[in-house]
Amino acid sequence: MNNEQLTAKILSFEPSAEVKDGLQYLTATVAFDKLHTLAKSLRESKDTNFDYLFCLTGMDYGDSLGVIYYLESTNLKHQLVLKIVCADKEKPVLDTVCDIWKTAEFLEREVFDLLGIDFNNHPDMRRIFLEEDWVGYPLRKDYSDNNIIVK
Amino acid sequence: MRGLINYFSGMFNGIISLVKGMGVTGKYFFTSPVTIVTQQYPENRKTLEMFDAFKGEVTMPHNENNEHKCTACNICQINCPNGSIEVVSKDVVNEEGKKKKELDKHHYNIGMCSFCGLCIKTCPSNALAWGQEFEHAMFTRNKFVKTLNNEGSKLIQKKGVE
Amino acid sequence: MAEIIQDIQEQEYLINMGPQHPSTHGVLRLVLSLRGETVLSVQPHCGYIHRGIEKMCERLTYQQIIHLTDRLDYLSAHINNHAVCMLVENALGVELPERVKYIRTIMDELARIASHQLWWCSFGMDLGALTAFFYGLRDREPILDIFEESTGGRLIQSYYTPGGLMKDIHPGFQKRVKDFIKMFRKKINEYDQLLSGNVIMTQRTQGIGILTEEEAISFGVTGPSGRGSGFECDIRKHHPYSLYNKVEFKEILRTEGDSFARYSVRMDEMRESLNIIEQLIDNIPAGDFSVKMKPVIKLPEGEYYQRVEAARGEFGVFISSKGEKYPYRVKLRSPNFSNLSALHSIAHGQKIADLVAIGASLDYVIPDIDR
Amino acid sequence: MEFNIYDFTSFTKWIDESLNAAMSPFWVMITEMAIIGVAILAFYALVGLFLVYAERKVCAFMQNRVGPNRVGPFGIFQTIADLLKLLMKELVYIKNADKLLFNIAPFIVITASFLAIAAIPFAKGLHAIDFNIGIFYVVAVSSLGVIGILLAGWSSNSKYSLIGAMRSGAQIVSYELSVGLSLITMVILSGSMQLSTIVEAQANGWFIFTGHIPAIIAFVIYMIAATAETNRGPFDLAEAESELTAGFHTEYSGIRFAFFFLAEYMNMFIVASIAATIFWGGWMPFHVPGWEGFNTVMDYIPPFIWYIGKTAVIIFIMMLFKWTFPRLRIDQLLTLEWKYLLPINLFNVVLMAFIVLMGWHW
Repeated sequence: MNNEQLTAKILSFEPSAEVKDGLQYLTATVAFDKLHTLAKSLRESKDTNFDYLFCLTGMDYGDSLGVIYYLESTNLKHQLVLKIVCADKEKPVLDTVCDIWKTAEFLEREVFDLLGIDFNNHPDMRRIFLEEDWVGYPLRKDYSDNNIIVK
Repeated sequence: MRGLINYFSGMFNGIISLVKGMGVTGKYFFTSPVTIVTQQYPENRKTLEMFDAFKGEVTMPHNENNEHKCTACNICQINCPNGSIEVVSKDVVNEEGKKKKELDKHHYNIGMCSFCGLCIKTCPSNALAWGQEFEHAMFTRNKFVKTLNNEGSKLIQKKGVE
Repeated sequence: MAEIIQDIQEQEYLINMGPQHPSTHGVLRLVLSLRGETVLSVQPHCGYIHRGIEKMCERLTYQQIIHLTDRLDYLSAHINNHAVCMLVENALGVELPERVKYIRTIMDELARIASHQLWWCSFGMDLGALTAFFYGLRDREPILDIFEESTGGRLIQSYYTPGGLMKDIHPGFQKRVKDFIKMFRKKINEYDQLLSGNVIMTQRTQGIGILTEEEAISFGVTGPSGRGSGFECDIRKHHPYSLYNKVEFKEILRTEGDSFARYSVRMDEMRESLNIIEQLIDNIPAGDFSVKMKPVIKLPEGEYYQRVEAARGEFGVFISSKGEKYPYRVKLRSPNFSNLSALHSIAHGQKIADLVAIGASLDYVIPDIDR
Repeated sequence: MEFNIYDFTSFTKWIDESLNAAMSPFWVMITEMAIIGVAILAFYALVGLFLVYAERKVCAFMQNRVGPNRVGPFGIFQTIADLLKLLMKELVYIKNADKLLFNIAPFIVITASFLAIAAIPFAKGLHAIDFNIGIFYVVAVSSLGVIGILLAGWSSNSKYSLIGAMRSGAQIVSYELSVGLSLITMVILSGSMQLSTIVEAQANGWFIFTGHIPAIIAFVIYMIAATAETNRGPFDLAEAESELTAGFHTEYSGIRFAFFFLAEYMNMFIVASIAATIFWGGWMPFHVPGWEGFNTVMDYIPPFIWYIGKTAVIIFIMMLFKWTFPRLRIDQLLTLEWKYLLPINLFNVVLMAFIVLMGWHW
């Protein structure tokens, strides 16, 4: 499926999505509350069949937090980038996608650990790398650590 | 009946596979003095030669007149990702009365070095090079900080310029 | 009394495997709940050597990042560096000389063989065949010598740099590689004799720790572990980079999905890597070993992603740039992290000894998990 | 008194008589016990140390390594240095461990191997005690060691140790059967349980040659089962270093650990001696009936050398096992015993009995 068809398909799933072509991968930006339904239809539709989530990265955009999903279909061989921006920087919440792609379970825990984005309905939302009592989220831009050796 | 055949053939094949494996170890046991690959490290210290490219430590080669090539330009310090290099320069007034920056001390902290080679690659005057020394263990950390330029060393004066 | 017995029968026996344990290959902690010898659940606890590489990269220039990606999956250091270098080169639109591509591909494959050799060692050791460990290390030594001769490092080389290589290969490189190929083709048959065919080993791995293809895709289990389940995930084949579209090689696939399938995929991959090197080693063209790059690299604003096939699976680098000399955000997609997430689903219901074999067949490297 | 390295009977008799001439029978018994005890203790320590060294060298050579080579020429004093280190190490006490059992366990293990060594004939006339039920005694005594292992695992209040101990229990209970049955096969052939009689009976050909196929099968089974009984690789499930860190002796340190360690090597020595005695004729030289000249040459080699040589070869085979094979899983271990070794063994006993009944064995 080429990018135009894919764009049309995504728009048919979610008319409010903002699809951008011409970058490295086709990029779709949707509102945070539409994430789960769109992801589910992208995974389950026979035409898109995005069954492989190969990267999930949290982002601190400065004034907001977001998550970027890199999706691939293993049989149709097309890729898609899903970009989500959380509504609230103080209390960022997103829906989990780990019921759709199991690998997201660990990846979302990592995002929670390092960026502090909470995922609804996640079965095991704990910190994964840092201690449970760690204060702050290190990958945020405003995080400061007093123990920096190399400046 | 088939079960019985499987039982015995499985046992037989299993035993053959085990004997094969014992053949390999047995072969090495009986040819052992020849096939040993271990290096006798502290004994062979004298004959041990590292490869030319070996990244042992950062050094600053000096020529026989105790001269080096470092112009104290600070590029190595900027490029070092770990902050293991500190270039201390001093201002020297030469005969013509001009102020000139000259290297005073080139501190190199091998304890923080990750041997990426960026200082050597980016040095514009090729003043740094890899050394072959690899026995870096020390009893205290402050011994890791080395001064690369020798005592009283000077910058090589390029011929033909003056 | 009956109550007590029932209570004991229902109780789970919790064991901490790690952080210091011979078969977790580093400081990984697995909390196992057991019933007798049977593993009911596996809970990985990672982070013991989390160094915050992603955060550190935000304060480093693109050349400096290389020395940190070395230290992720240190067994495939070249390949990790390749990803970062390619990302920068593609973003800047730099065309590399053929020589660089040849050398990089050969080095990548050598690193893959070295990594698989070490995996074979530790696989044998985890199963209790200590001799395998020493044979593997013995045969890994020539590769490390090749690396050391050309790059100066044995484990962590920092050899690639955006725009090419740090220095040219040693003149004796080709001869050494050819000698190694000749030697290793013999030794790999010996490996088969010693371990692959061994009845104890096959019984301990065949039909044990099954990961179905669907689960492999869903968990993102890539690399030899994923291909052992029939998941066609070889980036070299499906998204070719460097010279992989010019060389001929097979994507090794097994459909059983058990520990033995993962084992045999890796064994065959070593042979396949030898084939790739053999196709390239005689044809290294003359030319420059790097392109002249600006001393300060600034990526144009945007988001970039580069995938490569590391020894343990798909390695990805995500860099978001704001047009400055430092990246705005770096995300490293490490294969081991995803592979580890499937551990519970593979190992529950198996014996403790099987868990060790499964762990060995997944071949995790802890610094890559923790980053 | 004539001292003869081919026959120690007169030597031991001379000691007995001269002691009897000097003191009362009660004190003679006490003195003889003490002499034998000291002799066995010295022998035990010597053999234990040597075996540890030998194992390290053998496995090093199999793995293309040099092995210990720092202490003394070729590292021969390495094990002594290790022993000194272990003697000086702190004995770590485990919180909430069962102190009494925890302390007793290593002694049980080492005592069991001590007891077994008493019945082994090292040369003609050179054994501590010649039971008429020698084999029975050895089998009974050598299986006592597992009690120590079970106690060690249970008392150290560690989860790894407990799993190791339980594995070891299941293992020894199963493999004891195979050891017993394969020895019974040979007892049927020899018609005696007395070890000296068994050795004498092999003067004209070792049992492994005269016993036809059943003897060979019994030997193979004995080798497998004996390796399993000594808790050595590939049957080292009780220790299972890569699974249970160190299994039943995880919590032991210092000299207590050394006891376990030494007992393991001595058990290996004991099972190898028994195999040598029963299958390969013990101290009996290699004879081919009819080749008089050859037999005479063989007779010149002292029996003690024959005995040590045979034992060494069997120990080498056991080391080859350990350093080649991966470890078995617990269910594979039990499958091997109950589905393969035991039925074959039972069949083998019947076959041997049949051969002996028909008188085909000479």
